[in-house]
Amino acid sequence: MSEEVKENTETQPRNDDPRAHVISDPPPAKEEVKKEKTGAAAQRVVDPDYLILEAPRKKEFITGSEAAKESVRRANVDIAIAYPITPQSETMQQVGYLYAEGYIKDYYRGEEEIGVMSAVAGASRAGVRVLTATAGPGLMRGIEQIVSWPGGRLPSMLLVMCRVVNAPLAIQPDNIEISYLLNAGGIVLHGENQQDFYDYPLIGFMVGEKPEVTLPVAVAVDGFFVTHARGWVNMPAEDIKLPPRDCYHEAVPMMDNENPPIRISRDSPIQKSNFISYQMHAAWQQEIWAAQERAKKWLNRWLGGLIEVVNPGAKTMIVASGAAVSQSREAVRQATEKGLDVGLIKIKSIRPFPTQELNEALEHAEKIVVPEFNYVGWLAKEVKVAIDRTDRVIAGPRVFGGMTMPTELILETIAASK
Amino acid sequence: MSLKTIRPATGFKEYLPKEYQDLIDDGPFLRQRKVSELGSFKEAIEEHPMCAGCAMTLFIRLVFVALPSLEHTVICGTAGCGRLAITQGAVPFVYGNYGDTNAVATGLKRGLDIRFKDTPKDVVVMAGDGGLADIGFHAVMHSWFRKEKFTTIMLDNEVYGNTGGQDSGMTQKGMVMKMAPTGKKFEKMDMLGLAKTAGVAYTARISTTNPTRIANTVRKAVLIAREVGPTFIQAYTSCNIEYAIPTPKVIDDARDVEKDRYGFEEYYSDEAQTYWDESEKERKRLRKAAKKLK
Amino acid sequence: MGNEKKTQYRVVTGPEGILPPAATLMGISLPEEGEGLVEGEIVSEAEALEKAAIALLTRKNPTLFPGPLVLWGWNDHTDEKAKYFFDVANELPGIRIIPMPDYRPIYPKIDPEAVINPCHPNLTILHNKIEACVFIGVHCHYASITLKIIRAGTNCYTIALCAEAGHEDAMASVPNFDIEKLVRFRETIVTVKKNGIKPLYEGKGIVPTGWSQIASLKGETPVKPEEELVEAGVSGAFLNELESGLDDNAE
Amino acid sequence: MSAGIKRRYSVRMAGIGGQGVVTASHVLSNGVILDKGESTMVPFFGSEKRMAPVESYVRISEDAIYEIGEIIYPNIIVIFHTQVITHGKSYTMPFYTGLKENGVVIINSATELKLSRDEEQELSDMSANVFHVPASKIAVDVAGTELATNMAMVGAIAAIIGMPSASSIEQSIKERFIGKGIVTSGGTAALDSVIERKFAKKAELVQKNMDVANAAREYALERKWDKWETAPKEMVAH
Repeated sequence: MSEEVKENTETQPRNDDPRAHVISDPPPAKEEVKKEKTGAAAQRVVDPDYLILEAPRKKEFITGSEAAKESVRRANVDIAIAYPITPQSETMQQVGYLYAEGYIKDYYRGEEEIGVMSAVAGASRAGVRVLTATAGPGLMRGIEQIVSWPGGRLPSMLLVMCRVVNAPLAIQPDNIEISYLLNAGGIVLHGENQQDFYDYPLIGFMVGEKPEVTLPVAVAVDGFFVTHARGWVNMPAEDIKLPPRDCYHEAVPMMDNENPPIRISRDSPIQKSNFISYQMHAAWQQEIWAAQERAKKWLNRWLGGLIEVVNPGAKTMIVASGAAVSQSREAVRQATEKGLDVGLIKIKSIRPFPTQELNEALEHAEKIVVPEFNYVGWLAKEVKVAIDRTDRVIAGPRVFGGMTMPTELILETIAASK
Repeated sequence: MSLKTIRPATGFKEYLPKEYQDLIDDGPFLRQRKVSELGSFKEAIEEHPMCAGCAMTLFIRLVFVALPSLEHTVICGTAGCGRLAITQGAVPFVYGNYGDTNAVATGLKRGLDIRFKDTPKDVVVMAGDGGLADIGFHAVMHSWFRKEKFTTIMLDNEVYGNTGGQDSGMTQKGMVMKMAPTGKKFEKMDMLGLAKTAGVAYTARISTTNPTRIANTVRKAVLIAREVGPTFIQAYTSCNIEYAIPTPKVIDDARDVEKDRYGFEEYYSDEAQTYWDESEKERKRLRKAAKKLK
Repeated sequence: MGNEKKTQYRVVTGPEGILPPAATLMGISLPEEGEGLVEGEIVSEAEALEKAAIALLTRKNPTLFPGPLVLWGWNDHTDEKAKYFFDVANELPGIRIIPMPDYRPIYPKIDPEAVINPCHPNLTILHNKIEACVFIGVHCHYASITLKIIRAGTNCYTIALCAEAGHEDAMASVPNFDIEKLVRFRETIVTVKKNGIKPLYEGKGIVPTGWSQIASLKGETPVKPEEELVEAGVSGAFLNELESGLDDNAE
Repeated sequence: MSAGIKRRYSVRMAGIGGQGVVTASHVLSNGVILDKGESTMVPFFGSEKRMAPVESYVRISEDAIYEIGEIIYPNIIVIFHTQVITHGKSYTMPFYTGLKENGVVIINSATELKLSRDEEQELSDMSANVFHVPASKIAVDVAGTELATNMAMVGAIAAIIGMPSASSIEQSIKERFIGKGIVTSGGTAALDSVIERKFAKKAELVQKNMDVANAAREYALERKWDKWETAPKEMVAH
């Protein structure tokens, strides 16, 4: 229930327009341009609705890493903390260039992922907008910190470029690591392609920083397929950016000694002292998952729904997320050409999970095929828990360890299930 | 603006419990308190669950007196006894994950510097020997090598007190501890040496014997960290429970240990030395000027 | 789970049991500007304010719980807001004001007449037998936790006047609660009384609570009452003996 | 209660740090085991400092115990120190929270403790049996130290629920202070040494503790407190 605050210029980066939250400015006047501002200084803060939904866009053919860079360029990020790991490294390098160009206020390479994810927690507590990225083993190394972010109510952005995590060590795409994020409590979006890798981080920042949400957001894509391959990405101009983080309108106080209470110890451990403390920890956890539920409203607004449905009403529905969606789109096209009645549901938001949307979209379905790029089939499990008549679910096909998924494999599965 | 966070909004003061009213009227915020004033003003730290006669508690109280600008300080800690007291201090306290203090402090300090360009914000890590020398070691060393501008204070009780008496890297060789059943096999870690190697601007080794010296050292460390670079204080704060030190003898023990192997020792980098000498001169000049005015 | 149809969950006074669900996850959604929440249902702001007013006027030991964001004057806005807060209080006969000055786990035990604390808010509710309360100026995270614990173990009617999006776990809640809404709330209380809701308590305004508050409001310096030792002899002996006992523990 | 049904008791002990609440629960629980009964105990430390609330839980049964964890709904509540009630030095407030119908409250107090009208009412509503045992006084009289209060409480509890036997409690006390070291916290270990130093020999310490436990047992039996489950209330002296 945080209080309304008068604009605190000290907490607003100088070059930001204080009116930004409410309106999207007209293009800069001529004399302004003459000043030859560079980097963030040359950008205007605009309303998120404008930047995400309304601003005119141009198509470019770029890699996923470049798409992420362009997203970050417009995200008004304060600090980015990097640590190399394939296939993520390119992205944080690109973000480093943004820092050099003046789009980000601070940037450094951390010691390793535990240190990086801890520093992200520190920066978020300071009230700034913070970003990092990792992959596979890096995520595993940082996971102790990552699962503590939601409980700390720490808005932040974690980009995840999925790769093999288990021995034998490999760098190939395989999104099993997302299954480790499912129970952390944070928001998890799974992007299909370069376009999603541009859009989702911007949306994620805005959703995670809503007072009733106040949660970290992870945007995952399947490594290499997305990060290193080029695709068409529709983007608005470079000269606009999101409003800065409005840290005094969040669910918890900032650790800046500028907002009350002074005796915050906001993160003080719930000590084993009595039931009531247990009750507090229990209520604390409930609140995290409740906050996730509240995020749906905003995800619907900016993500255009937690799911996308192709061929609604088809008897056979494919349910997929990430790169498996692209393969499934092709499968649907070929199936339709063959006169088969096949549809597709793309799950954009894994946390919060679109339970209701899925049930409505699958009401009519007789068969539900869930293709995945991992061995354990975490998405199939999620789907089975979410819907009824689970005998309709065919939990596959699956590839893993870096294999790609031939469209034929999906078509065969559909055929075999007849 | 900060002081406003300890000023009740109009009309609310009377409704606050006495300890908060005292903090407002007679707390450590309005001016720098001296150790000699202890007992004559409301300390930042409230009643806490530390054991009676705990040297660490005394040290922590002195840190709260010493901090040069309480209203602009944030403290980072980790698991261990110390946080039981620090949690009750009237300063924002970040209780992170195990041994993450110096990485969290890095992000926190950099974040605060972005938001508060004209107001220096002091970040102080205060954690135990286990938290800093063992599980948090990598983060500590890297924050030093990166020259992060905050102070690290090690509450060195040479044992994992909160978990019931296991040996840490800072435990002396040969000590029989809960996880060194036949005695600890290696020497106490030389964190001060490592700090110098890593380029820490100011380091000090100190025992809990001389309150004024403790306060001065802490103040110096925080001020140097603000202007020059990382600073480190390694303080002997015995655990009278796990080392079975009689409560009235805790300070005697601190003195013995000080004589024996924990003597007061300071080190300045050249840059830190120059900064400190000049700021001392400046303070003297100001004091003189103040006298003249009177 | 699944698409099993849930019967509409209602957020009503407890005790609901050890661990009530988060209202949000039972399908309760937040009100928009101009709306309010009453027992989990979206209603007009006016109706929410009226229900809140009636609860505060007619239930036992009504109490206002100002949180850190309103009771510390950290910006001019809070000073301004304070006045309107007390205007509301003065319209509520027999109202108490018990602050939530911070969120730390207070050691060794809170004084339930002096403060409320999110680690165990039910102690304050139970000790003072509070059956209607208002939370205002508490950070949303701590407010939600507090509201759940109170619904779990007490029969208190909780009202969350939230400067942000509102609270599903309160029996009554209004979002974006700024000064204008404080004024409207006061007006609502006055109207409700005019329209014949008879206040449970007589007189006007605030009843001091707790030794510190009572003294302070009289303009005296609060002095903590000596904790008289029950069965002085024995208990006294116990304490002393234990202290001296432990003090020579290594000998 | 019919012979067919096995007896099961859930005991919640509340006291303040340093009183030996946890030690008492060890002795009681272990005594039941020695009696060939079933028992489990859960120590529950409050904040680390002395004089802070401490709770400990003991399950006692004539057959297998499946439940684990803290006891939220006890049928026996033991108050080691009146401050638990009078100064709210308790994590479960009011102190009888969760007490089952026709349960027992044992309070360490030489005189009948004055409870608030509400407390009286709620206790009688749940037809609770409230017994006041002067445990600290017995400890001082018999052992010369109030640190044996916990043993007096053990004696009283055992008398009231009819188990464990006096001899098993004596054996249990032996094991606690001499044989089979039970893992204790640093603070408890320190306390032990204080207690030990109060007596010439450990044997003496053990004997005194036994005497205290037995004295309290007698005190309870004299007043027919062991009949609380069967006899009409008026027959059981409170």
